Amino acid sequence: MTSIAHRKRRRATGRLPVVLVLPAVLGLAFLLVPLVGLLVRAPWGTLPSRLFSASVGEALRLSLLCASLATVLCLVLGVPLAWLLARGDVPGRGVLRALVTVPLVLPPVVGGVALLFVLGRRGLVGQYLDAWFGVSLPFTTAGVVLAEAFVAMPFLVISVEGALRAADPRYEEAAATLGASRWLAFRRVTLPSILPGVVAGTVLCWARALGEFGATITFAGNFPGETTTMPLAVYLALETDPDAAIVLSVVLLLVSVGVLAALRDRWISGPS
Amino acid sequence: MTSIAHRKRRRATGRLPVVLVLPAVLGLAFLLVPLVGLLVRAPWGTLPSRLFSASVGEALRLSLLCASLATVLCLVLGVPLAWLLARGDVPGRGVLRALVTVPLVLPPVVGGVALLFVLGRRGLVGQYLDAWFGVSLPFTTAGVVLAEAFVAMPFLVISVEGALRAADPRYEEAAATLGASRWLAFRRVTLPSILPGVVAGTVLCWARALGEFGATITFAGNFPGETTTMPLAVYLALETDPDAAIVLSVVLLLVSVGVLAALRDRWISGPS
Amino acid sequence: MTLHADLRVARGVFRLDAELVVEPGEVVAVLGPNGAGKSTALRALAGLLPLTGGHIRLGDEVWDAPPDAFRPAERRPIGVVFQDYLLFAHLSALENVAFGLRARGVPRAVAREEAARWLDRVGLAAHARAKPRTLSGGQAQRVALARALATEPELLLLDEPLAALDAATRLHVRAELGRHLRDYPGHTLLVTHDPLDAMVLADRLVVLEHGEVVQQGTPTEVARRPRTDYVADLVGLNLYRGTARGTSVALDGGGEFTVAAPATGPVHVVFPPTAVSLHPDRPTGSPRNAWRVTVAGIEQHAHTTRVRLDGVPPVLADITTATVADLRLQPGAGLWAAVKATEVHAYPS
Amino acid sequence: MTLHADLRVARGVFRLDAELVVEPGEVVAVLGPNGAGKSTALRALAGLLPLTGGHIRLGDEVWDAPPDAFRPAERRPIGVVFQDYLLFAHLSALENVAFGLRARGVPRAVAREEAARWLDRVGLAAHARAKPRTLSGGQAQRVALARALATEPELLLLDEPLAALDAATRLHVRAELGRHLRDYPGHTLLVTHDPLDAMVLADRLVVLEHGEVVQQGTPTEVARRPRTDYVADLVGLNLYRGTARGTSVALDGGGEFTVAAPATGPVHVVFPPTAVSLHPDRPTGSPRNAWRVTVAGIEQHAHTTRVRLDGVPPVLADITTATVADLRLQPGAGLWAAVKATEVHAYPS
Amino acid sequence: GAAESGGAADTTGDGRVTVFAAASLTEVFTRLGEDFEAAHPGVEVVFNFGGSSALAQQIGQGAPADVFASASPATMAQVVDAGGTAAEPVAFARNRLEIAVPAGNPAGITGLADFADADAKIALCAGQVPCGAAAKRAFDAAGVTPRPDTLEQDVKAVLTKVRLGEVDAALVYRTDVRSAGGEVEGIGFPEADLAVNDYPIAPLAKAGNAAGARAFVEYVRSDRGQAVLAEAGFEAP
Ligand SMILES: Nc1ncnc2c1ncn2[C@@H]1O[C@H](COP(=O)(O)OP(=O)(O)OP(=O)(O)O)[C@@H](O)[C@H]1O
Ligand SMILES: Nc1ncnc2c1ncn2[C@@H]1O[C@H](COP(=O)(O)OP(=O)(O)OP(=O)(O)O)[C@@H](O)[C@H]1O
Ligand SMILES: [Mg+2]
Ligand SMILES: [Mg+2]
Repeated sequence: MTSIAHRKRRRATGRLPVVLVLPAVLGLAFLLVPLVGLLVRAPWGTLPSRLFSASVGEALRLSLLCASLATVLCLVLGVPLAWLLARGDVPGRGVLRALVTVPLVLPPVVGGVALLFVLGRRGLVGQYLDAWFGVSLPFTTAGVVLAEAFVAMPFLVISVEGALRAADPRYEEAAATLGASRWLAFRRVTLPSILPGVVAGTVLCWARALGEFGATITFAGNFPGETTTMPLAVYLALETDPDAAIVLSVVLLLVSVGVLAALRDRWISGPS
Repeated sequence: MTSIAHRKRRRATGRLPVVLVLPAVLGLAFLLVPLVGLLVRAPWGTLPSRLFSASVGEALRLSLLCASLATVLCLVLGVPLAWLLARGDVPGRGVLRALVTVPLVLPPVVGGVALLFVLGRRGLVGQYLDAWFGVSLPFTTAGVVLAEAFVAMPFLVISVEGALRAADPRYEEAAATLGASRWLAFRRVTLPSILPGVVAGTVLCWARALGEFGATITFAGNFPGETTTMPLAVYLALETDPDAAIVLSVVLLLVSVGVLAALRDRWISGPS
Repeated sequence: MTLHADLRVARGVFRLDAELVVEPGEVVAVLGPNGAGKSTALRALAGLLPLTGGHIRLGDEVWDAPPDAFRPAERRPIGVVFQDYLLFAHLSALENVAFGLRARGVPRAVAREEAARWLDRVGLAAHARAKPRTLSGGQAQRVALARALATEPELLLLDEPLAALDAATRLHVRAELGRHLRDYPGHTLLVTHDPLDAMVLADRLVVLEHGEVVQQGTPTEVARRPRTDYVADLVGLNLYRGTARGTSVALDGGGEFTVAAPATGPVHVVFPPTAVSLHPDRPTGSPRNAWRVTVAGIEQHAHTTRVRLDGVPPVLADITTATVADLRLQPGAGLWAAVKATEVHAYPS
Repeated sequence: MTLHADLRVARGVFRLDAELVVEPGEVVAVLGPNGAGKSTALRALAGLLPLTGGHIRLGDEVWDAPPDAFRPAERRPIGVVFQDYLLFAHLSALENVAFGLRARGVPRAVAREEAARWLDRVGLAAHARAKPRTLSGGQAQRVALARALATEPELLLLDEPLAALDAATRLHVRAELGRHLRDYPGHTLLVTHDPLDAMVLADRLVVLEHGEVVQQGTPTEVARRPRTDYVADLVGLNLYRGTARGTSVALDGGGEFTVAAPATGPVHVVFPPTAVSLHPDRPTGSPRNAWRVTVAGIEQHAHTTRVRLDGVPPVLADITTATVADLRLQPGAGLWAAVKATEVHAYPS
Repeated sequence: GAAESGGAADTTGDGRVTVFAAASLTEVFTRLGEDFEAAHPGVEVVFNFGGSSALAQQIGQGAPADVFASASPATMAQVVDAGGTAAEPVAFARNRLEIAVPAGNPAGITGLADFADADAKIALCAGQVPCGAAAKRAFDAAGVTPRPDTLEQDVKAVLTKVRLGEVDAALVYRTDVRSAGGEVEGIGFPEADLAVNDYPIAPLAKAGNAAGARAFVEYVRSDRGQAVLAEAGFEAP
């Protein structure tokens, strides 16, 4: 314990290169000063009353729930996809890899429209879902999860794929010689070694899902308690009461920053 | 050459684990089927005429330019920031790291408002920029670049930081024993070894910047040839002519997928 | 179930073209200079480098036969010690060793118990819970060895498994490994730069140079008739099996040796040909071991002359060319061979 | 500019507490069993592991003196060969070797030329453009050695730099390294498990066990008066400097040896104490080297007796206890020592 | 009275009316919905507020909507063309443009003519959205060629820029000026009569609750409904 603390202190005395620190600090400022602007302009006086309204709580709860569910969905589908793109011998990998970025580039509203085309009641797939199973996804909480997952999954896939490519494949080989199937090797050897990359991807994915607006409102609509997540609430608030919109955004921020700060280091370092 | 081709063929015969391939294919389908929906519904007949209008070309050019400039800005500021977060002995790193995700969670329109608070004509910083240098960022192409960079930078920072954390720090130590300053070691040893992570982050960043809408229109406004990027054009087209919006989106997609497919593998493998 | 391998692989400009046959229970040592293709051969056998020609067969199972058959590494019953260990960084030493057993479906508790036993055998019981990064080089290598042995595979591929060990530990681990390999029904390939490892542990030597087999045979054969100076230098050892009782060892083939360190039970007795001195008459003085021999053959190598001597036991002696002249050596001549007891090493076999 | 180091570091439960002094131009070999703390000591000296106590000073420059002073690795004039090489995977062998020079501001072309020269010295000119992953184990280790040497640092830290080399290459690289170190004005610390490396290359030995220095001194001193059986086993070598002319070597301290392999110029002459036989009278037969000695001391070790003998040259002999009785050895007794020429190795020094 | 509302409840099936309404109607429709629910016990009004065109898309894709209230006749026309409405749309409100300037009118804007001034920062709605189309009519009538710095995607975005002082003048709806309180000053102009925008409403063909849909449309057009709309600054059609 003492030795680690000691080491930290000593290391800090090493000069950090200005050529790295200067842009880093600039970058940090660039990301954080607008936040400061927001905080400065936020109507602090009326904040508590606005905050503790039932609809804000509901929207916040829904946001966290949907973003987390969407992240789980993305992890379940996206990590294997990243693995396939990084390690599998798939023909046309380069194009596939680029195609995976599609939902990133697509303006989210158009993404929502595309989802409607496919999963809407009259969509390519949705009409059968409706006819055969009576399942209709748009305008439901499940729809929110789907829309968020659609928009956020590329972040996970691309981060994890990048991490996989940087990982040394010889450890997987070593696992194979020990009789581990590719799945076991992936689970027990590869995944732990790229954990930081997976965590980074998960953070991006969750945050993107949490902030998702365009695809959600288009595909899932805006029904309070069912599909009105915080960003949608912010959007409506902007229409009527811009101050309230800022307050809602700040709430969203604080909650997400809190969640991330609490979870992330624990995740990465893992149980010792 | 032949040996590599041969090897590929042989490897492909190894069984891929179903438990990975199945979700991977599902994930791929989830991301691509909506695209198919879009393509199926696109008004192919009128496409060429819509496509070759001057304004589409202008918007596309502006989009690519601004997204690329924003990505460069993100790389210059974001990579050092990632390094600081991953390797620097900064107090409160956990919170800083979470704060960096703020622009991710912030609904983009609010992000744009926050930028206006800071860099607008009457903003915290902007009023001095205006008074002292006569520089006004809103409603300019530079404003578009800034807005896109603000929204896209977290993607880069978090991906690169994840890659840095997964990288083996002993190689940096080896570089240090050879007399390399931390900057040199970073540039010549660390960066090349995390290149896949940086590329992944860059791709995310560029794609996000390319698709960015809310912050851009809020901070930089919408003026053809100056600040109207493709997503803005798409959004406005949605108002009057949804078919045109789909065509524009498809154009944006094809161009970005083309650019990424062409660049990415070259980037990662690098000159042999 | 014999292992037949005709390994043809290309790596960059390097070409490996080597034939290997390993019988069940046999230990084959692969020797050769840096870059000779030893690790490449092991990778091919492990299924980490598909052949471009030739084949690998264990009994009637085809492991690799381009262009059709290829069995991936995880479906070959192998155990590999990699030259750079490749321990899993996030798993403890114990978990590393237990990994192979777990992958083969052994229940967690059993696997961990077995792994603990293996760690104990390589002298690392105290480091079972350490992560690989906190192990010293020699400790890490022993974990790698234990990991490969723990699954009791049909084919063991050991790439310089003792290179990082200190002298005392090496002795201990070599003996432990030797004990294990003696009763082991599988096939073993052992890459090493240490002729002693090879002579003590292996039933047969294969010498690779530039990707090709330049000589192979039992240690005694190779030592008796080295094809090149390189091989002569490398495998210059007299090696016998015998049974020790205190400082005296009765050889299986007849004859007896006095050794410095007392031992009991079956042992290998080893000393280099350079340790053998030749005398026209029974020598006086410190050498404890002296016996009558007759010259069976004389071979001139770069700077020394290797003399094959018949007797009980037969023995090789390296002497200078001047001595050959002095003693007027010629086939059939009778002499006394002498070896100091302190030069004779007995390793439990 | 002497290097004074009092290394106190904790790593987990392991504690290193060792004092080291290295004079300019001196080569100190650090010996010790696995996990003794050799690599830990090197890391501390390199600035990769800050001390928790003690200090490191080179001349009057303070490198580490907790809690105040700490000079990071990149500002210490050092060269390190890591036990696991740590070659930069994306750079070619040549670029790896040139890295240190480039970091010190040497122009690109000059650095590459110098690097090429170093690669040539370690016998890897043909692999200059290879990426580390395509190098064999022994080749990679030589690149690591060349990389550390190329910057001509004031403190060289070599962690088992020859462990992965085959016998012939080892001989060549050891000679090359020896040549380099002889004229080298800096300080060198060499970790090794091979006593021969230590005896041939080092001016002084430091033996570490459990993180503490158990013995140190010149190779001859340590070999003459080993404090423990471990040390006795480890450093049991007779070592002389001399000048070779053909197969005859005139020792600097008087005396002469016949060797098998002809050489010219300054050499180290090495043979183990076990190779020395003792005779009441001048021996006949193959041993080429025989000279008069008197017993200076007798030390009993585990299974052998080490006899210190005065004469020209003085020599150590390991013999069995039975022989001691037979020859009725006691201090002051006169004897003949004999060593076969083929047992005597001469290494260019 | 009670009987009337009971009858309404009977005809509204499951008692739930889903209204897709333009985002600019959020505040006023929320109030109207509460009033409607009070007047029709057992009926629940559910709103989906969003951009008019997005709502039209959703309706086209089979969204479960009973009523569509659009901010522009053009988007309503898309739904009508696709056969999505159950009855002819009717205009229930109209909105009139005003010049909006930041509090204190720092650039001294007085009329539409100032919009041709290159030095003034001007924000307008894009031509594709209703307020942009209305603005174009106003400028055409005034014979002024505006020199805008930005063509915003909706009127709220324009308003934001005025509030923050990013622009010196803009054309927005009167309702918007009113909702911004003291931060924005409105300046009327004579051509505003031409620059009005109608809000159409219609029950939908696929409505699950056709009776409820009709009842809600009626309610919006009733005196009570019109009063609420007028209070928010809308004009009667
Ligand atoms: N991936 C590769 N691409 C190209 N060449 C390679 C590759 N791997 C190894 N080689 C070359 O093949 C030759 C044989 O390498 P290998 O590792 O089999 O040698 P080795 O016998 O194990 O040597 P060592 O004793 O040094 O470990 C070497 O010359 C090496 O440079
Ligand atoms: N990071 C670490 N954390 C905890 N313990 C460590 C760490 N690194 C090394 N150790 C322990 O410190 C001891 C000394 O390790 P060190 O690597 O210095 O040994 P060494 O003398 O170099 O051995 P070898 O000859 O095997 O290389 C070992 O017992 C090792 O397990
Ligand atoms: Mg090898
Ligand atoms: Mg070590």
